[in-house]
Amino acid sequence: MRSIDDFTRPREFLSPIDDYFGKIVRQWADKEVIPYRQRYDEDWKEHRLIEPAFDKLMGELGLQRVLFPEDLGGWGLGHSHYTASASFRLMEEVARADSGIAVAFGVTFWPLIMICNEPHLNRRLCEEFAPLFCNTDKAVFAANAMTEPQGGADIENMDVIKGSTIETTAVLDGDEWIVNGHKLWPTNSGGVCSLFGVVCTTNPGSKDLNDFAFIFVPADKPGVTQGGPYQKAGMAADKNGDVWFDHVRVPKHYRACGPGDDYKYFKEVISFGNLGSIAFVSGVMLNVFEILQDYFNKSYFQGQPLKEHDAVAAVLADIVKDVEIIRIIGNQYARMLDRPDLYGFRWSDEIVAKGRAYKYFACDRAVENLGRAMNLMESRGSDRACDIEKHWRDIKIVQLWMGGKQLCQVETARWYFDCKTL
Amino acid sequence: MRSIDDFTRPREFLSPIDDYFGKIVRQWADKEVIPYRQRYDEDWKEHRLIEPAFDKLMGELGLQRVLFPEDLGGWGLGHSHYTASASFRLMEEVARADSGIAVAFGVTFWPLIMICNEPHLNRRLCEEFAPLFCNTDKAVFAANAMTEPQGGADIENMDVIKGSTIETTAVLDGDEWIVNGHKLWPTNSGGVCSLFGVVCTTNPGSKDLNDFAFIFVPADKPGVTQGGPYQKAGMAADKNGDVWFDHVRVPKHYRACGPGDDYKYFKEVISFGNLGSIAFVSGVMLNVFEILQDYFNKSYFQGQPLKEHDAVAAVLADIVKDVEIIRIIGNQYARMLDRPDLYGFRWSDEIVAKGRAYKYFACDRAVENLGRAMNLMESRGSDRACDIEKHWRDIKIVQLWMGGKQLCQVETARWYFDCKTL
Amino acid sequence: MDRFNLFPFPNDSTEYSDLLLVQTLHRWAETEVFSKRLELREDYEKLLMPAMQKLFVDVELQKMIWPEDCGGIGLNKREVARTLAMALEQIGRADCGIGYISAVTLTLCSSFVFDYNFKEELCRRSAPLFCRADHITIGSLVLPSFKEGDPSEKAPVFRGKPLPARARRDGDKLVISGEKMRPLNSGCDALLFGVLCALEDSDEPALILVPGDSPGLIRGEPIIKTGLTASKNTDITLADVSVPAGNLIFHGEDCLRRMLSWFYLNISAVTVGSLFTVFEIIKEWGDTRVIKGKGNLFKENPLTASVMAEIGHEIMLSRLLLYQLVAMFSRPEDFNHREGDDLYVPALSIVSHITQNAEKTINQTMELMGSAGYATEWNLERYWRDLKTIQVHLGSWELNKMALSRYFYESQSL
Amino acid sequence: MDRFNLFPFPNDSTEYSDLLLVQTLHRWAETEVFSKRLELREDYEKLLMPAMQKLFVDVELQKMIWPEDCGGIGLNKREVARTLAMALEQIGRADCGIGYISAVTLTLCSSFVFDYNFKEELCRRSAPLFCRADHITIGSLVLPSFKEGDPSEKAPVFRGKPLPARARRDGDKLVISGEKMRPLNSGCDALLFGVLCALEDSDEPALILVPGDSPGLIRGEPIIKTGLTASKNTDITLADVSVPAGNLIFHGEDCLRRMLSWFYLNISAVTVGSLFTVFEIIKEWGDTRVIKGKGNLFKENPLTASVMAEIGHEIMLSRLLLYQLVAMFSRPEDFNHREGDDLYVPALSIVSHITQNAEKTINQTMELMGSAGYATEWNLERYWRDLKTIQVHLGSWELNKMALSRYFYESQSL
Repeated sequence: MRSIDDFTRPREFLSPIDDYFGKIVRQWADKEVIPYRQRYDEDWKEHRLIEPAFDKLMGELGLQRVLFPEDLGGWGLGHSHYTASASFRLMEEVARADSGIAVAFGVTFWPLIMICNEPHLNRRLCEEFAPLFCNTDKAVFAANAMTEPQGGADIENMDVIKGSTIETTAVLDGDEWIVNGHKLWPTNSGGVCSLFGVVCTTNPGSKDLNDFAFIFVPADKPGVTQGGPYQKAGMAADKNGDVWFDHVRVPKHYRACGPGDDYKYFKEVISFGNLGSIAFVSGVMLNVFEILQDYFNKSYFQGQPLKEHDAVAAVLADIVKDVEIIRIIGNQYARMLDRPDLYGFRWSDEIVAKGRAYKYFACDRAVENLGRAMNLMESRGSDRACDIEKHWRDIKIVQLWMGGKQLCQVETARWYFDCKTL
Repeated sequence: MRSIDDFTRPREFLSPIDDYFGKIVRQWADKEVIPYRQRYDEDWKEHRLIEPAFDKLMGELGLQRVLFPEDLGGWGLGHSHYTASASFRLMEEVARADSGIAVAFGVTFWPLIMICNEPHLNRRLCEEFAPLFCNTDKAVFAANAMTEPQGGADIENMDVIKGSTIETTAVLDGDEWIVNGHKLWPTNSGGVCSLFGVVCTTNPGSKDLNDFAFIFVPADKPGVTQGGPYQKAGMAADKNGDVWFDHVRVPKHYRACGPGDDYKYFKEVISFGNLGSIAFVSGVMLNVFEILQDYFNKSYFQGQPLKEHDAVAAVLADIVKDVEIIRIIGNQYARMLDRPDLYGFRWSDEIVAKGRAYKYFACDRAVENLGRAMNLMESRGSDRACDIEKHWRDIKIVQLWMGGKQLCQVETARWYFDCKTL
Repeated sequence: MDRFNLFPFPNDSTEYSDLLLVQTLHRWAETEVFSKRLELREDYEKLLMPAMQKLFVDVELQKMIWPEDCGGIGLNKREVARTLAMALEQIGRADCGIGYISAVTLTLCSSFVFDYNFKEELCRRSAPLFCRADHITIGSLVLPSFKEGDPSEKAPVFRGKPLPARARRDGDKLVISGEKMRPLNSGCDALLFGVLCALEDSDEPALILVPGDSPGLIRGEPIIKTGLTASKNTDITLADVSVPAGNLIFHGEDCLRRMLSWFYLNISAVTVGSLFTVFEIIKEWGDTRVIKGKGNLFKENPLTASVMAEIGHEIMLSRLLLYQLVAMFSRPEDFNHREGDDLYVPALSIVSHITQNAEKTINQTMELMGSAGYATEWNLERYWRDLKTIQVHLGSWELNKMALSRYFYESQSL
Repeated sequence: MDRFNLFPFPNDSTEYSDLLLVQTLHRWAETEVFSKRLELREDYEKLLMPAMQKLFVDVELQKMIWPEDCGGIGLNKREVARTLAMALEQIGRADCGIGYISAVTLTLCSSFVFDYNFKEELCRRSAPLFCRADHITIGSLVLPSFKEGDPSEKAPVFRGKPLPARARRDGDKLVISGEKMRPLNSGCDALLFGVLCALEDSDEPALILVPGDSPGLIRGEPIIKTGLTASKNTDITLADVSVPAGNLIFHGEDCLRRMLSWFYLNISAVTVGSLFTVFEIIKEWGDTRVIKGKGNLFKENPLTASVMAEIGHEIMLSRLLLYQLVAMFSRPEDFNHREGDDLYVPALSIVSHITQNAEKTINQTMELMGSAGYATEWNLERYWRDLKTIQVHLGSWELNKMALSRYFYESQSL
């Protein structure tokens, strides 16, 4: 019988840690998450069931440390040549169990990319924040505070908007930034965040890229308020809420990379966001394959396992075909991020645009396939007990975030067709 | 402005001859085909316009020789570690100009795979057939005679049918095979074929894999009759007709690999058929991109180039996104064929099934995208002068051949879900 | 605002009473559902049951299709198709789950109350539960569905799927047994089940009415599912449950097809009605949300407008198809049916189209709304979950298509 | 066999004369088109023109919608929608190109013959061409379409696209000029063109009737296109062509929308009719082809049957939608239209659905038939090319959707 490892990956590319960490995470998934995940939805507010799984993965297994330099207690992934490839595998394995956990885990690295990755490693900030993540066996969460009430994903539509709609401000007062603003929906907010990376402007309304600022704000600073989590269609493990910054003071050097570079490297954050999204989709779809394999072997129609019905088998083929392709594309994109010498900078418009294209492809296919899989399973498709509707709800969220499909289309068209006004 | 070379390829993988031959073929395409292709349809029977393009490509540039060993006048691609990767690029460049030519060109190698590729190189037959292709500056065509009037692609549905429906027979008479049967639709038939690879059985009705035979039949042997070409929706450069074998005698050693091995390595032929199909799709879609880029820059709507209309741009994005993905998948598959050490034998069920999955994905996307592109171009979409309807007609043929979508689905499901009866 | 007028439909046969009913249901939706939803979310006890009580009892939905001489409103003829559709649109608009339960309950009752299979004795005996009760009476159906393991040895198979239960005659009683059957809805609180059984030595399915309080009927623990909170479902087991022989509603495929046709009509209407709410949500979003900086309304951006257009387009077509189906029910003589054809195939075709396009349409709506699409408080995502759940309960498209092939191509073996 | 009965449609208002017409057209299709197709393929001179001559003149199609006192058959009222649909189904079934030309010709005539915009003088003047002629009279339309280069300086723009021609008044004449305009059909042999013009200082489009033999009307070389062989098309140029002022058919968007609504109805019918032939082809294939060895009929394999089912399903739904549109035309008072709404939006919605699904449906049919799908001799691929060509002539879905958004969401700027 086939297993999820039969889906193609580019075998020339696998990172040195791929196999080792893949196995560890898979064990964690099978033991700590999959047996309990059917009860996660009702745990969306309290995280009584979910928190231990986080602690195990991020704290005890230590995976929240991977980006930091080795001498600071990390594993040095940020300056390796396989950051993206290794991340893809990790995210995929986590998402196979629960993409909500995968998001919360992955997003913890999101602001850290700004300071942990070569060539823009910010040693001083690494030193300052590494202990928070490396000296604990509890899960510690970071968040990117981007979206604002007005305009939604406009902030991510960087090429046209150029940060001009950002209403969260940072004003320099001596050696300190004073941050003011209201963000909503960040993954890992809703009360769980320890460290925010805040997208803000030093000059509201400006399209000068030097005014775009990415500033770290520890969540325990006076003036930071996190609202409770919103209730949403899925991904109970990922808490999202409002965050208010009310005259929050942080040291001047908490700005990640400085004028111009904040904007530039924030695009790298977008690229990794798209890579992560594809990994979540891929991981979920691998688990969907496992579920389908089990279900269609056991269910009988006309005296045969349902998988032997040619028309049903054709839908199953459509689904695994897409899993194959999504996985190959995700791994290819990881490689593109890992080899800027061959493919261009991670923050280049090309790499950003291609990531958007792959991401919306993967999400569209997954949403459609999960819908078809549920339909094929008839009334069982809507049972919590079959775990398929869970993935269906979760993956829809992946499709909608980061500006959703339309922003992906616009950025893809802009790069390939040199559009000016989209 | 972007060019077709901006679409992603795995840069670690490019074959040593990739760049050099890619450029040569592109020049050939731009000079010998694209200026004339709008008149190809009416040339479907005579090939007055088409033949010179073939002669140039296959004879003068010598690309019909590539599979044969160097010492026989070939270029040794059959025993290289980049047969598939190099073929993919060649096929893609030819198909960008005309996928009908690409098919005729590619299929010439199809039977030769059985004797030119490692590890089943058949030196004796190579020596015998190499001069036909290598000692001429005219195009010489070979064909795989597979499909029969009854049952269509059943012959390719090898896992279940196991050759039992083949009605073309080969009977050993001393040192000669006597071949009898009626084939239809082979690419490069309709009068142009010089060398047939004939799929036949040594024991009609048998499911014993040893009875499946692949026998070479030079077209000038007594008893071989090629009917005229059929008229079809597109691909005028590819002639298809009926072929009758009436007590045709060929030497015993014209059987490609022998009992069991004929069946086994014929699956490699299928794998290459799927690789070629994806390359044709990829090449066509690259040209579609060029056409769209031109058209949507020049056409105006509401005072702006039409590409600046957000809804139109979204469709353009959908199309280029798929071109990206098809090209990546095709290159990945090429790599899988080139590196059996990493991915398994080219004739393994896994590689065959995955090729089927990628092929039907690529075709489905292309058919849909060409339909959308035509619709977006409104009445110009149906003009011969815009070249888009040509690709639309041609690509539909790629989708339908080799058993079409349903056989691909069935084989994909069979491998992944271990189905027994499909 | 409801979408009564924006999406055209033929209202030439609409009675004044239909319009009154629509108005009543519209009011019911506002006061009992919409106004309380922000606070109560999907609370079964506090929101949904009270709303259903109002609908079934106070608005008298559960009396609608019963004969007047049984205490009903007397709409027990096929012409009620239009009234049903208009009513279920409004109910579905308010809550898919309530719409779904209404649809199934009406379907079950219609199977022995409507003229195509009027069972007078059973009708008289059952009428008080619907026409004289001050509590709600939920009906449910138990139809064939997949179970794990090869069922061929255990249960008779109808059209490839195992029949959920077996029944045998015992004097003037029918004795039914079946294990862990999943009803379409409300396994926990339905008062009547229509159970499709294998009736002794017969290959043809029989529908038998089983009261929810029958001795030997065992209900399991409530299951958790993705939507339709109003339907509290669970598996039920019938351990030699005995019911009067008169509870045999029908025996044979013809009546089953007729009943399913009505079911498909009802579900089509619930789905179209739910889409009206989806439309209202995206309409408001388009009117108020800005994109690419201040002053640029969402509905004025060509890309978002183009997706929004598809949403309206699909809802319009779905409603037109729904009322084409209504016409086929209420005026079959006006259509060019082949002799002997029932409405099963067109009904299956239309309900499949409508429920599949509803999925696509809500998916697109969510895409446009980003986080608001999946946040509970915007209410969109519940329609998404609910409508998908309804859709999967219709059976898989792949297997349903086999029935279409039998019709169009006279396939024999599917 | 045609598919008159397999695909249901409401025929309550069908007149006996409609049925006779259908029979006549059915016979015409058999004798003039189908029986000669294998030999003559798509021969314009030998097959298509003679068949059109029979249809337009002998069967009197070109007289159909003209008033009786002009020598026509008198079907110049909106109730003709049903007759038109039933006739165009049959013509489309025989040949999409002939169906398409019929549809456009009827649309052009209807724009000044039907009651919504009856132009008595023009009608009387033009009637002989259709009602007294023994040759066929093909009408064509020239509507806005894309041209290369920024047109904003050159031509007035209507809804974003350049109007193809300009017209100015000169005494009791209208003088029209426009370069290299692509008509919808038959640029080479149409006898009448309806040209959408910018009429001096006005933003609103005007349709002007231009006889094909007008001095200054220059026809280009025939273009090659993917389908619709019956329509021999080319670009036309109007170099200060002068026509009587009475040739102004209408001025303003309202009438344009009305005319397009009829066009969409006609095209919907042609498309549905063409799909009947597609169905017949796949039906025969399913009945006779074997798969996976002898004895296994194509239609009995669950996978091929499931694709075949979708083909029937989509054709059935398309026909039901077509006749819903027919009802909206012939009995608008029976629909809940908002005041002031015309049928443009539902007609656009329905024709878009039908033509897009036709593409999908034929694509699927071809997939099932492998090489026979693309071989000319099986005749399927010509319907594929033809229907796609018709579809793209309706304008792009992306831009058409802007009209839907204006209707559903009151978008202002699209």
